[in-house]
Amino acid sequence: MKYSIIRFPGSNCDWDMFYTLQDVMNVTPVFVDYREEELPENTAAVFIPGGFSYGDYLRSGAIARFSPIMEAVKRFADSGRPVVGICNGFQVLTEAGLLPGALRRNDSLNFICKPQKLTVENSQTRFTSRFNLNQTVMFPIAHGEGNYYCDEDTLKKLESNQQILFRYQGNPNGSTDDIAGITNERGNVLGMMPHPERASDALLGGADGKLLFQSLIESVAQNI
Amino acid sequence: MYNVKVYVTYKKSILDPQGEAIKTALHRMEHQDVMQVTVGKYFEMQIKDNGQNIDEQVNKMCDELLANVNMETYRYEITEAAKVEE
Amino acid sequence: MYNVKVYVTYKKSILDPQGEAIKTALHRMEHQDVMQVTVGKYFEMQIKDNGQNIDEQVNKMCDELLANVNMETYRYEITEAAKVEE
Amino acid sequence: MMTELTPTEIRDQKLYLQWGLSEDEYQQIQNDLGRLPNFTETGLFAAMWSEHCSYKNSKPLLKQFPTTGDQILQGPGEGAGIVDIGDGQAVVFKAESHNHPTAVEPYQGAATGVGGIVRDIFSMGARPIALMDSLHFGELNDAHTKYLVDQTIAGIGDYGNCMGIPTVGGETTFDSIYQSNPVMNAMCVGLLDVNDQQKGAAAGVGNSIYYVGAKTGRDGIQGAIFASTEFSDEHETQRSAVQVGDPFAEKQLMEACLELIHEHSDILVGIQDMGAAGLVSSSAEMGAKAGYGMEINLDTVPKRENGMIPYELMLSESQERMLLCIKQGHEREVEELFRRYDSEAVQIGKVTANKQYQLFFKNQLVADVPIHALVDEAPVYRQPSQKPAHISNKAGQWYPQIDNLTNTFEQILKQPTIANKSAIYERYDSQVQTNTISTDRSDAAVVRIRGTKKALAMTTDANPRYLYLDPQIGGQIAVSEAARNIVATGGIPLAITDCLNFGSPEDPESYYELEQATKGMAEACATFDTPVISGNVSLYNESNQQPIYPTPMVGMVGLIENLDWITTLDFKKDGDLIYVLGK
Ligand SMILES: Nc1ncnc2c1ncn2[C@@H]1O[C@H](COP(=O)(O)OP(=O)(O)O)[C@@H](O)[C@H]1O
Repeated sequence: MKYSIIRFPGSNCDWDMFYTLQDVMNVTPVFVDYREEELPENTAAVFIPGGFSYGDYLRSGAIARFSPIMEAVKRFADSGRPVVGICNGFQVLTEAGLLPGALRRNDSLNFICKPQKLTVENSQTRFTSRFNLNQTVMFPIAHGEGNYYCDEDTLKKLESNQQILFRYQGNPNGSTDDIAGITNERGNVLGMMPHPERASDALLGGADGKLLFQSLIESVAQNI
Repeated sequence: MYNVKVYVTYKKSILDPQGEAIKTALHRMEHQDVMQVTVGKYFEMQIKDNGQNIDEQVNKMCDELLANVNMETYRYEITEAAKVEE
Repeated sequence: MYNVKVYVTYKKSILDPQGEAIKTALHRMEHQDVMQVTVGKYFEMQIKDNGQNIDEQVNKMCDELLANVNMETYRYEITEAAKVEE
Repeated sequence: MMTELTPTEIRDQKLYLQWGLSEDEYQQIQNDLGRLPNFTETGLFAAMWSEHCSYKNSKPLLKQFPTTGDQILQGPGEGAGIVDIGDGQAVVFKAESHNHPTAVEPYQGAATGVGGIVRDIFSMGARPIALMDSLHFGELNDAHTKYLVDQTIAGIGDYGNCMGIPTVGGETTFDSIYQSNPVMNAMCVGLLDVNDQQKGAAAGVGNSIYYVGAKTGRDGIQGAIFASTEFSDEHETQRSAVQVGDPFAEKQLMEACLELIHEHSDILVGIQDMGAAGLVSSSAEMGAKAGYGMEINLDTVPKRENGMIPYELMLSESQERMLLCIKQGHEREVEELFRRYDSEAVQIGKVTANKQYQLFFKNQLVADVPIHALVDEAPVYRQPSQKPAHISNKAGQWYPQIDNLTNTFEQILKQPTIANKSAIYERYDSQVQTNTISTDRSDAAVVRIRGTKKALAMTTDANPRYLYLDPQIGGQIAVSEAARNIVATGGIPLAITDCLNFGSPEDPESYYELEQATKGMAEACATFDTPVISGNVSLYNESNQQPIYPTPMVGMVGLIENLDWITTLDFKKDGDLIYVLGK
């Protein structure tokens, strides 16, 4: 099984994701170019990494979503298989309509990079089964447009469906309802601003992020 | 050839932190009479006449790319230009 | 009360990387007839009448804050409004 | 359109003086050419013989620096210096100043400063792994200073963040002396496989000169030309010399260049960044270094604006451009490679045997000068030097009076220069590439070298007030402080880069400061065996005749040979003993 990492022009957390999957999680990552029209066969999960696709010009993720590979990602998601967008990946997924809502500029108007405490809001998903409910975890954030927005109706749905997986402790960016990470209704597409791949090596200051990858890898194994 | 101007702003219900920041800065600069500031994006485009409905085309560009309709609204103006404006 | 609209764009000789990126994206979306895209900023302000020359005030705001005159130009429109526009 | 003066008009109207060439220099150019230089040629010489490109005032002083050592693979003279760190790997680093552009347009000035230093690193074949900065502003109680600080930080952050290079540290001080003349220095560190080492040289008759990256506009063309020429059909206010950065384009350019270097080194002869004095300095230097001539067809240079004349094309400082020398017959491969990165590669000329530098424009030869005259024969000056009065004048000295130690301590902590800088560094992505072990837990930032047990420690330091009081000892202190920071982090100091930010060399007191500061730095570098492998000189930092403090930034990199040896600065537990080392 392969873990496909989509690379857009301007992606820059692509290697971070690659090394985390390969060296820490011991699974097989492959890069997939944005011009491809198909995902590699045997793709177990798709990762859209962080960075500045197309320079984040206009709005983060707005231009990347027109890339040929995104059609294949949509089909993959529609078939119920896992898609994870981190940071810029989250922005791409909302722009592409695979996740509800949108990401605005941080309310401070500044880019923010720091370790951030999160609360695990749902530990019954394929992405979070290794966490405990209400567990506090530390993932770094690094974004200028991470201020999650959705309208009232959407928020209600997110809540009643338990689509909110992570909330910020001490909201750093103005996100509606402290939302840091959500899934789609079906629960197979995850978008989050904080970076689990930056929290997977104790040498770099923490390894809480490994739990997310472990959860996902286990769920993939169970479905085979 | 058409000259197209597109204005994109946040929907009314959405807080505009940039507008607030600019208002505060203007107040600090002794422009206390500024009551409200909204910040938006402004695009000027030159589009060749291709025989198709220009209005429809611009609408599509806005819906799909220039604005995020989840949080933004847009309006535009189209003027015909005989040749490329200098 | 005045409604003021300010449009800020890069001077002609300045590189506009956003405009280029958007043009390329529009072309890829089958809008090949888009010949040029320029991106600017757009401000809507409501300013209380304080008896002073509104034109001068807006000019000053633009020169000092809203535009960077080293690389941007601006234009504005002022309309009088009896009361705050909805 | 700009009108070009004829060679005799240039002579009679003394245009060369406005462009910064002295009478003697103008005479020397005539001797080199055996005739009067034309408009374009005068411009080429003015640019290449400027302090910025030729170091004509600082060269004799830079000679004091030790530049060699067992660990040094490449000293000054290339895009950046290179230091061996074992296992076939090397660390590449350099610093650059962008003070003036930052004062004029802080966001773009700082951003393009970062962009320039990053190009210097990847042009050597190295992948950039870290950025640092060194910033000096006026006092923070001033509204304009607040704006400068905010925009400078945004510019540095946005560029590095978008490129995916972590900004891992730096320093920031505030003092009214920098009110109108802020200092913005940026340093980039890269990691190189020794086999991939590149040079900025264009050798081999018939090989192709390639222009890659962004199109050329009128960015950054010296103010002088605006003042001295007329524009007939465009409003003056429509023009601007501000350079705008495009980090996205540079990221694409970097990936393309690194692919070329790593996977097609057989066809790449040389590569160089187009930095100050853009096309002319990069191309002439590449040719001269290899001992060849060059011809360039200006009609093929990608242009962003209409009606650009040769002078403008050659001197434009448009960002995100590089120059390559490619083996004849491999043109297609290069063009195809860059196209894959949505970046443009255009053949603009070729290497020639005759050691002339020749430019063609609209089928005419518009410049024809000996390449060595342009690159290597700039005059060198040793300026008069005089000890500043304030140094001898001890009467003006101030001694602190401390009545209440707690109060004084709190007041010190409240000084912006001393206070916590998280408001600055949290706006930089310090962690992308997932190698940053620490930014602020030790005196130097620590970045691991993936796949090894090693890490690099890096720091930027200057203490301008010490230098103001005694430039020689201050210079020693700057290097020593950097070395202490590296050692206190568990590293062995390897080498330094520097940015020499000083006042006008024509002012004897400022020249004295430069002379003595470099002397002190050289002494300390020799002591610590940390040769100077690269750097940059920024003179004329003054406003209203008031120079800034002598501000040499020292950027030092050290090697931590074992990750277990990293030391941190926090007290670990109750009861541990505290020692003071040194006198
Ligand atoms: N301009 C800057 N950019 C990035 N980091 C900075 C900057 N200024 C200060 N820092 C960081 O803030 C921390 C404290 O800096 P400083 O007050 O200079 O402490 P020190 O005296 O220990 O060097 C360091 O980690 C330093 O790297």
